[in-house]
Amino acid sequence: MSDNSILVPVSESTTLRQTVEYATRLAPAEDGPGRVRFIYLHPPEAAGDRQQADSSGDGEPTNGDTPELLNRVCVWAREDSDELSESITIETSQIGRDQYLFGPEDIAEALDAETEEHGIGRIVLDPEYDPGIGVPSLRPLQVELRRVCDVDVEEAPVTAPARRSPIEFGGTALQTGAIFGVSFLFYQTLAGTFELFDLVTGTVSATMVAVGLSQITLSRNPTAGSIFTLLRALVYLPYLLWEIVKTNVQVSAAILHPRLPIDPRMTRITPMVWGGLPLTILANSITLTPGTMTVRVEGRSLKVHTLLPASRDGLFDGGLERGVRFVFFGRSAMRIPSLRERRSYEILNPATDGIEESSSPENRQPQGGAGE
Amino acid sequence: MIEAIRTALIVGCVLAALFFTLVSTAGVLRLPDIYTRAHTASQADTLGAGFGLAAVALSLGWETATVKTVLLLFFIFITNPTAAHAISRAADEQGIEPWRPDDDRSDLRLYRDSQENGHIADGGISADTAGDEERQPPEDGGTNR
Amino acid sequence: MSSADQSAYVESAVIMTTVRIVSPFSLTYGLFLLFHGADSPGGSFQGGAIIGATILMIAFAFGIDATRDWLQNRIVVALSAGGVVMFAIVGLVPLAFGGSFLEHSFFHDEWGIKTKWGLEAIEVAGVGPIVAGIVVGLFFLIAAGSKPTDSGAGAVDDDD
Amino acid sequence: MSTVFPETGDLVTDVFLVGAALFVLLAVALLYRAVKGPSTQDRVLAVNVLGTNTVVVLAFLGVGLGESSLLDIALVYALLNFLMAVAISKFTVERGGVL
Amino acid sequence: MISVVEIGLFVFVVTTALATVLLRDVLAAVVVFAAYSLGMAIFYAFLLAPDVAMTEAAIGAGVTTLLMLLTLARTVHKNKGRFWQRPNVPGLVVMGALLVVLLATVGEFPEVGAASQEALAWWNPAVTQHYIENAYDQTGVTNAVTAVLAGYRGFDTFGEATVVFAAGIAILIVLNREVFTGE
Repeated sequence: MSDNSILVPVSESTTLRQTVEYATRLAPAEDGPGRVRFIYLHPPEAAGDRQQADSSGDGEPTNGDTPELLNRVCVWAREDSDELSESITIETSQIGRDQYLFGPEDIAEALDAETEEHGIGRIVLDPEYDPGIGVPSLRPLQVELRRVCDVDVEEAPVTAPARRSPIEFGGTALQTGAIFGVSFLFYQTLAGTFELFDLVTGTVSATMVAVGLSQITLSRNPTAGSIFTLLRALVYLPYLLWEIVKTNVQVSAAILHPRLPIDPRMTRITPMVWGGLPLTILANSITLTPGTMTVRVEGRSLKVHTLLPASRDGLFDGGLERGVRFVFFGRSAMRIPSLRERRSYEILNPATDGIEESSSPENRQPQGGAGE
Repeated sequence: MIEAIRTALIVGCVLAALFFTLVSTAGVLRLPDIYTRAHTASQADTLGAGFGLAAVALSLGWETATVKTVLLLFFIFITNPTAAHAISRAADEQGIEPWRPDDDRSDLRLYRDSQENGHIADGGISADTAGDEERQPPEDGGTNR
Repeated sequence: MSSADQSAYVESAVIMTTVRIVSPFSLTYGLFLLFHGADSPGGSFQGGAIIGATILMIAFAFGIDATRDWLQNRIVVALSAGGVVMFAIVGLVPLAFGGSFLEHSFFHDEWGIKTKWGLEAIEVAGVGPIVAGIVVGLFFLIAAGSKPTDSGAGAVDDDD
Repeated sequence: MSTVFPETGDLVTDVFLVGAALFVLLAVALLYRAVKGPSTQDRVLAVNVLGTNTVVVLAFLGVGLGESSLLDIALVYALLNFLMAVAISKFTVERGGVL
Repeated sequence: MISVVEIGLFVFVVTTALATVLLRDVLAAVVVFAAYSLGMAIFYAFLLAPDVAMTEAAIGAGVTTLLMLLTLARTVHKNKGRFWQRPNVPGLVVMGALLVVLLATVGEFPEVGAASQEALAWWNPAVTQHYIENAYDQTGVTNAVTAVLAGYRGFDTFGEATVVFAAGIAILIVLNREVFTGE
């Protein structure tokens, strides 16, 4: 553990260049050459194609699989170290190809493993670092890192316009255009008449909304794939509606029954669904379906409260999960076995007489909610 | 004839809306703990609002106001589950234990136990309405089946 | 919840997605009310409040500090102060040309501009921004004081 | 300002008014939970259900009284009703810390 | 039918109001107050005052509860103890007297929607009559409330806007800092 070895997680950001420079300047010390290790995290979406699970990017910056970003960072770092005429070692590595990193906890733990493995003494964070997990994650990540790691964690003091927030005005043309269209349509629907006044004020409002919120509503550019996703969502919607009505009757019967025959359990499922949006859609679908309700999204696993044994069975049979996979990953992804077949579910507070079996190997918390 | 069918449909939808809202009201009043209540609050109620707004849309026919009804429904379908999720998440975060069938405590007892076990952190401004024995409303056991 | 070994708070993805979807609609609706005060119920006050509520909504989902960085205080104060100034200007224009303060019919008599637009101008440029600005400003300011550093509750040092 | 709806017949109007009345009665019943709790979350939940009921009541009254503008008010609630639940979630989770 | 809605709403609003006053737990009172706001919005809508109902909806659903919650986050302490607040007897007496006085005037109101000459004179004094007769022609808007607020009573509204602004700024200054230092 020497202070002159630095770990820098990198991602596409406007302040990356300055962060690299800062880290490179920081690295040289009296007791030997400095060492900077740049680490790239594969976002969960990209980790889907994990056929070639050769995550041994260690020390091979020119490896063909290395992301372009890492190469660029290496070039920058060399430039800087040449300028300083100090000899520092530049290393790169990648994580997240063979594992899914969701949420700041996972990332912090992965980074901690990295520091321990390579004897890193401090971590420098790009103030605009975004590991691509779809939530504003820098602050939580910092807190997590401080909790998990016993090395220094600092934020690079970049002088770029301090845009510490993940929110900003404006977006790409496509984002802005999409929001403009939706907002304008909504406005005209409200107005109901296509008078000049409505058209003009509608345009003004839609422009304001598009400029203000396009970055908030669409975190990434819509692509051609999104259209297919939308089309598949149209197939999924009736299925969801049917599920809602069907289970609603079950739940209603249980509630109106004089003896209130309910059997609520807190469960945890780990669906085979990747990425922020699909997971959110799944969580919302589960909540919309009566009898099951997502209490928490923790990384990739969902804490789901179930009201009736029947709704629990439905959840574990994974119909909704399959539907969401169909929407986002196409027909082929539907063949992945259900939660029940994978046994990646557990009941967090089983009945004391042990009728329900708790089957998951990763029995993390015996009592739901108690340890949070 | 068409008019009659439409009227019948409207009446049916209003009745269905009333039924499902009755279910959700009964659920919110009867069910034993916050998590189970959140189920009915988000779902039976969503369907109740769905049928109710469907009735309104039917009675309006093809009007701009009908589109508003559809929008209302859309927003309710989006926001209601989120509200239920937010509430249950808050309860979970606060450490309120979920009720189990082999548990014969009332929800108040359950809530107070969660507090006493230290799961609800100190300094919280959580609603500590559970302190006063003699002034409890007499219906206290009403939610306990 | 504020002990050191507590997991960092992560904004709920579910809530955030909902806010992502709802916020453009509610902002559009607020602007709609602002513009349609003259011929439908509601108007600038309600519109301004809904616009303010939209900002509050975003602040709850994305974190208050992030929102404050996004919507700088300068904008908020400029909104409310600008609203008063715009209101005064609309009132003063007739005065400058020989009418009296806030005499909307003056526009019509002198330049043939409908009286309605005078009212609209007050609604859209005056009252609405004031309300929205004050709502958001109050929210930010009250929220600012409740950082852990102020209440002495937190070991979560620089989380917002 | 207020457009009167197309004629739907007295029966339909009555149905909606009766429906609104029953919804209001259900809302009164829900107050028990809103007042008693026990936890804040229970109260918020009850108020959330009340908010959904309000949307329906407003829509019903809109048809029953022939006042389309009531739908606009319902729209405000549909858009903003979940705010309090989200706020309470943040509020209890961080106890005013992160809020 | 209408009377059922009215009675239900009345019970609803009075219950929530009483609960808001009497609940010991401030957080609970804030939440119940949100329910009160819902009831009032329906009431206004039912009495065909959509503008007021809209205000109640926008402010009640969106703003007041959140601001009160935030204020609580700054101030409230742990609140052990009773469920109900003990009512303040002198306050109760004063309120009861006020209630009696107010209720005494209710009997003098004409019927809702009454069109008799007397009733019209009662709630349409000359000024109101003038607004009702001339607002649409003179201002060209179709929402008379807006015509009155922004047109006939422009001075008042300007004053109100300035007061809201001044009050807001004053609170910002009292609560101090950040906003003006541009932090």
